[in-house]
Amino acid sequence: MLERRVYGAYIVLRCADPDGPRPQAGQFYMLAAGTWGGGAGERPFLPRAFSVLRAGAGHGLEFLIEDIGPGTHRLCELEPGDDLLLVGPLGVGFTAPADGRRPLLVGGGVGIAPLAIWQDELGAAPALLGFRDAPRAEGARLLADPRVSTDDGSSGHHGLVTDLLREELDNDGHATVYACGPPAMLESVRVLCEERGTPAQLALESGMACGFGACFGCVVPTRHGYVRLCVDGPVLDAAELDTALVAGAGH
Amino acid sequence: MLERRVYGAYIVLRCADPDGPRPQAGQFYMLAAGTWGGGAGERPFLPRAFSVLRAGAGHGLEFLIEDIGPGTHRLCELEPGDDLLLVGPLGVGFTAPADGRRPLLVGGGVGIAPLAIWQDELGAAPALLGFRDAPRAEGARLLADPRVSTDDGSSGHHGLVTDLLREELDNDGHATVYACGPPAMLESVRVLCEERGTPAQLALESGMACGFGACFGCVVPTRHGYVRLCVDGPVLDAAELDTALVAGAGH
Amino acid sequence: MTDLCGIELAHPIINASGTFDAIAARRVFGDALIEAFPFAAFVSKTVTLAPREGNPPPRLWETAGGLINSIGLPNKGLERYLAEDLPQLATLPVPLIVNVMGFTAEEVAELVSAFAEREEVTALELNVSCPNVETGLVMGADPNEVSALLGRVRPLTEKPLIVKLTPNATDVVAVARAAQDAGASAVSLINTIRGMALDPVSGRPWLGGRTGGVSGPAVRAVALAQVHAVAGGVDIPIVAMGGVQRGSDALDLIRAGATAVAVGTENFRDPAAGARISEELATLAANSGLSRNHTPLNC
Amino acid sequence: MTDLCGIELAHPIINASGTFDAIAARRVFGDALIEAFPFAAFVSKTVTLAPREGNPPPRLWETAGGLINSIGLPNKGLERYLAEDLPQLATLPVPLIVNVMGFTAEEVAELVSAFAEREEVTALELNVSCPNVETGLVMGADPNEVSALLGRVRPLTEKPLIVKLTPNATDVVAVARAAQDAGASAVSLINTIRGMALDPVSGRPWLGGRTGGVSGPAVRAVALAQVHAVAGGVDIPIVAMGGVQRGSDALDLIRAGATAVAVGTENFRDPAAGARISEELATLAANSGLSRNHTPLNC
Ligand SMILES: Cc1cc2nc3c(=O)[nH]c(=O)nc-3n(C[C@H](O)[C@H](O)[C@H](O)COP(=O)(O)OP(=O)(O)OC[C@H]3O[C@@H](n4cnc5c(N)ncnc54)[C@H](O)[C@@H]3O)c2cc1C
Ligand SMILES: Cc1cc2nc3c(=O)[nH]c(=O)nc-3n(C[C@H](O)[C@H](O)[C@H](O)COP(=O)(O)OP(=O)(O)OC[C@H]3O[C@@H](n4cnc5c(N)ncnc54)[C@H](O)[C@@H]3O)c2cc1C
Ligand SMILES: Cc1cc2nc3c(=O)[nH]c(=O)nc-3n(C[C@H](O)[C@H](O)[C@H](O)COP(=O)(O)O)c2cc1C
Ligand SMILES: Cc1cc2nc3c(=O)[nH]c(=O)nc-3n(C[C@H](O)[C@H](O)[C@H](O)COP(=O)(O)O)c2cc1C
Ligand code: FES
Ligand code: FES
Repeated sequence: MLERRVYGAYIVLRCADPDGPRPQAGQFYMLAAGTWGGGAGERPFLPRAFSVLRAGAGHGLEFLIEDIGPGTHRLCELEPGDDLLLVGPLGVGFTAPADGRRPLLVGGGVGIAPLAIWQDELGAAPALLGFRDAPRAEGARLLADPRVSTDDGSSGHHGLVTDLLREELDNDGHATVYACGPPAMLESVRVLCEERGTPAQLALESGMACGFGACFGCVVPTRHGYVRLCVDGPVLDAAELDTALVAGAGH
Repeated sequence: MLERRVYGAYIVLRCADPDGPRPQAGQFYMLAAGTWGGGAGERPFLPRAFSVLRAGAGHGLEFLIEDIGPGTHRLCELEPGDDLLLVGPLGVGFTAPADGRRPLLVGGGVGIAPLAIWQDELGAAPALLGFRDAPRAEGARLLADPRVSTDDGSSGHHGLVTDLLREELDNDGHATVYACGPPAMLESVRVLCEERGTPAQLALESGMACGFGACFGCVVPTRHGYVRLCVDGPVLDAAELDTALVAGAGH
Repeated sequence: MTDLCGIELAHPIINASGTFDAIAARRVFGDALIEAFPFAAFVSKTVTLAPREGNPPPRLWETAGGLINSIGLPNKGLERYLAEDLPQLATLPVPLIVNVMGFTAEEVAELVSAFAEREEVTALELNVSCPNVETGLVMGADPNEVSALLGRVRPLTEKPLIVKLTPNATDVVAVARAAQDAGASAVSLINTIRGMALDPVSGRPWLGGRTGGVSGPAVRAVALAQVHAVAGGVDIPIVAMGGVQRGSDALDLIRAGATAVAVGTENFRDPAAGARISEELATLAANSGLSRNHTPLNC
Repeated sequence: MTDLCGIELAHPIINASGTFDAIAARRVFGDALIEAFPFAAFVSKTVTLAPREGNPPPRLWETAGGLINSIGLPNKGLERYLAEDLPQLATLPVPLIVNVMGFTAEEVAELVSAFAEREEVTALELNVSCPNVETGLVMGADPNEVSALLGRVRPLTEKPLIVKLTPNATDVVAVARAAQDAGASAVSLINTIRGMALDPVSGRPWLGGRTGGVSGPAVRAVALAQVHAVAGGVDIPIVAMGGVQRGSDALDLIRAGATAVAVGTENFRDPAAGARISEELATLAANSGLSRNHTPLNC
């Protein structure tokens, strides 16, 4: 672990991965601290999945973490110099827009993480970011000129990020939407895009034990049955989904 | 946790216990770090027993720790400011010599800990301390003018601390021996003293889960059956023992 | 107020047999601990007819999130227990549940009759996790053994009889049902799960008793599954235990169908665990709108 | 070289069924992982006659030092397995052991016959931790069920048949002995222990399958006890598994009587666990003077 930065309610961990391959936007890593276990209920035991926030040659890997339980809590406590075990990059990331569509990034809460590296790769891309409150909205600083909404109106638009998305799509529907966030948000994004025939790539979340296809624990339902989100995702084409509401995901 | 000092192969932890009662020499505490578990084999889980090394009004409590497994390892890693959970003082400590006998302190390895606080309470008392090697012999600095032996001769007398004890008892047998150390050492002390009719108080060790009489796991055999070392010891009168070799104790 | 087959408990948290010695605890922590007693009832360590030294040491092995013990039920035996311990335990501010075990139905009958007469004793817990020396079968693993045992001892007392089930059985629900049908007032589970450890140096069994019983958080998920299954199979109340460390663990067991929850191994890590867990549970129960005499979610 | 009922293993460490997908792992980590394959044999996830979607999510719950899973044996079914997976698995540098399960003896017979013809398959592991839909009994918990099953399928192949025992049984040794007497080439244990978790918010079962199986370090001591007991009751080789994280855990199981040791849940924490553990074991075995074809300490 090289560096720890605080963005309101979130922590950014920067760590070295000298000989690891360069990750693609939307891919993730399984992370565990050198000292794992012994937290609430004698957890965490398994590693935890985190999207890449940023990766630069020589700059190392960055992750954005929200403390919501024993695993994220332990990671948020790490100090520079502490051990961080990582496996990755894993999974399938985002793919570039087709036939001249403009990219539209839609993020909710800690789900903004994969959108930051995707914005880096795309060059400029408008980002619509929704948060619960102002402390979380500080995460918006991680992307270039975002439009922000908060549930409590304490920062930016008072309401849901999908309000902003509807606006944008009404202005110019010739877009490909890239979204990551809580299940409820992803589901409204999916429905919005489906109504308008706008292609969307959704970075989903589900409980994972291994991250590399070994346990079959991370499945999500698609139009052609269950798929392992860790190897066939986490980014899925919205067209493959009847719903983005994954049982057990989110918190 | 207030302070961490290194004595060769040993660590001294000093911690605050503002409203705790003042411990007696030979008593012990059950210790656990704030972050426990997740070490080798997903341990430690239970707290660990440690004799009081020193206790002073306002000075807090000191413990002497040798890193031999997941529990002691975690404790030896603690930094000032880290949480340390303690239960105690527990058990029965040393009692003063009777009929004008002189106290003789005999310690082996990390077993010197309870002798330090006992020497403080007795005022001057000759201390014979045996160690495996020179790095461990640095622990001798914790007592006042000790006679030291090492198994490898790298410091002080080349041989066993019981050689020194035999000498002392031959010079002046009118003594009460206070001993703490590995089972084999305690057993030779017991035999030496028994041969000479010298009273001896032995601070024994056994695996403990609770430290307050709840689990019945810490028993050692005595002349009148098994006793729970945590409540009826850890200091036992040598006269009650057929052997000081406790199954499962030591390492 | 929790009503456990007629036993009035100030809250649902009691201790698991053999994991808290109120007499030793008073010596160590003083009367304060007894006055603010951490449990709503006190369950004794198992009492047998004859005195027992227990198993040779070592008796403990720490495992991942748990403990293996081979204590071997050391106790003074019925006579000295009645003479020496009962008077002291009678001074506790909570109901006393005495846990007894016999190696034959007759032994259990003698124990039950003896405690039936003592009004200091509110209820009896029958530890049936031992082989019947006459049949060779572990009483608690066989429905017929349990029926036969209760047929013999149920008539001997009006006091509640709580049958403590062993998890080392193919069909724990069948055993629980047999206990209910034979007149048990309640069942308690889980006892420890058979486990073993080897001395890293010699490679031989570490424990003096060679094998032992696993307890603690490591068994929590197994306990919850068995309590949930038994709750679906019987109508008598359940005392649930197994790896309870926090109010949320107790709430899970109550939601699965338990009336009371016992804390065992966690007492070793925190002598005040009982009081802490009952407070945590009260807070959670209030928030989760779980009422005192709730009907467990029918899941 | 370890000889497991005729299967030649470069070292004693293999994977536990359903905890490593060699095809997916190659996609993720590349051919390097396959060439330096972490296991001395590859054991497939359970294959059934018909395709199975598996249980609805959520399928995982993390517990103290372990994991509860209710995966529900998703697989392509025999036909597509033979057509799509077997050719790829045949390219692995280690022997292939296919794990199969049926809901009737006839289903198991069909599976065994199908794989009997394929020389890519070195041996079969029979997962009997499921109810026989005809008798309602869990095959692996009942000695008679196991005898009947092997009576039916043993004649169908010369290949080694490894019977995978369930720990959720009163007398695992009796089941193991029944398997041996009916012609099993080896037994493997332990499978997961039945466990459960509740959704902290709703209080309803967390897992889509309602209950699941506990694995990982939390079950290690239980596995060691059962392996030790079974080793005392049968002469056929034992594949031991349950919470193995380190070479020392594998050494314990070998000392208790196992010929080979399978790594399961630890693969999820460390994709290279198999290779690491076999190296640690080799070092320990050298130091502890444990010879390759040792006789387990008679403890
Ligand atoms: C592909 C992917 C990418 C992700 N990227 C990020 C990211 O960039 N930043 C980030 O902060 N998070 C990210 N997450 C989510 C992150 O992995 C989880 O927040 C984390 O695993 C939570 O672990 P925990 O121990 O802190 O909390 P947990 O206690 O594990 O709780 C997390 C949720 O899991 C459930 N849960 C509760 N207890 C248990 C239990 N015992 N076993 C199983 N489930 C339980 C509950 O629904 C709870 O809300 C990502 C997840 C995936 C799958
Ligand atoms: C009254 C008393 C006072 C003590 N005072 C001191 C002191 O002042 N300073 C000090 O350094 N130590 C002291 N000890 C010893 C100390 O408690 C132990 O060294 C400590 O518990 C070791 O824990 P660990 O996790 O580091 O090592 P462990 O891994 O627990 O190993 C310690 C020993 O326990 C056995 N063991 C190994 N694995 C296990 C297991 N899984 N479960 C159970 N046993 C196992 C082995 O014999 C091993 O050598 C005292 C002990 C007692 C009883
Ligand atoms: C050290 C120890 C001693 C025990 N002694 C007894 C006993 O004497 N009688 C009994 O019925 N159960 C005994 N048990 C089992 C517990 O009462 C309880 O059923 C089991 O430990 C599970 O609960 P836990 O995980 O909270 O410890 C003992 C458990 C432990 C750990
Ligand atoms: C996610 C998961 C999936 C499993 N799938 C199977 C399976 O398909 N067939 C089988 O026989 N055992 C299966 N098992 C059981 C393991 O093979 C093994 O018996 C058990 O996990 C104990 O080993 P461990 O503690 O090392 O994981 C599975 C275990 C896990 C954790
Ligand atoms: S997390 Fe194990 S298969 Fe996806
Ligand atoms: S350590 Fe529990 S009784 Fe002594």
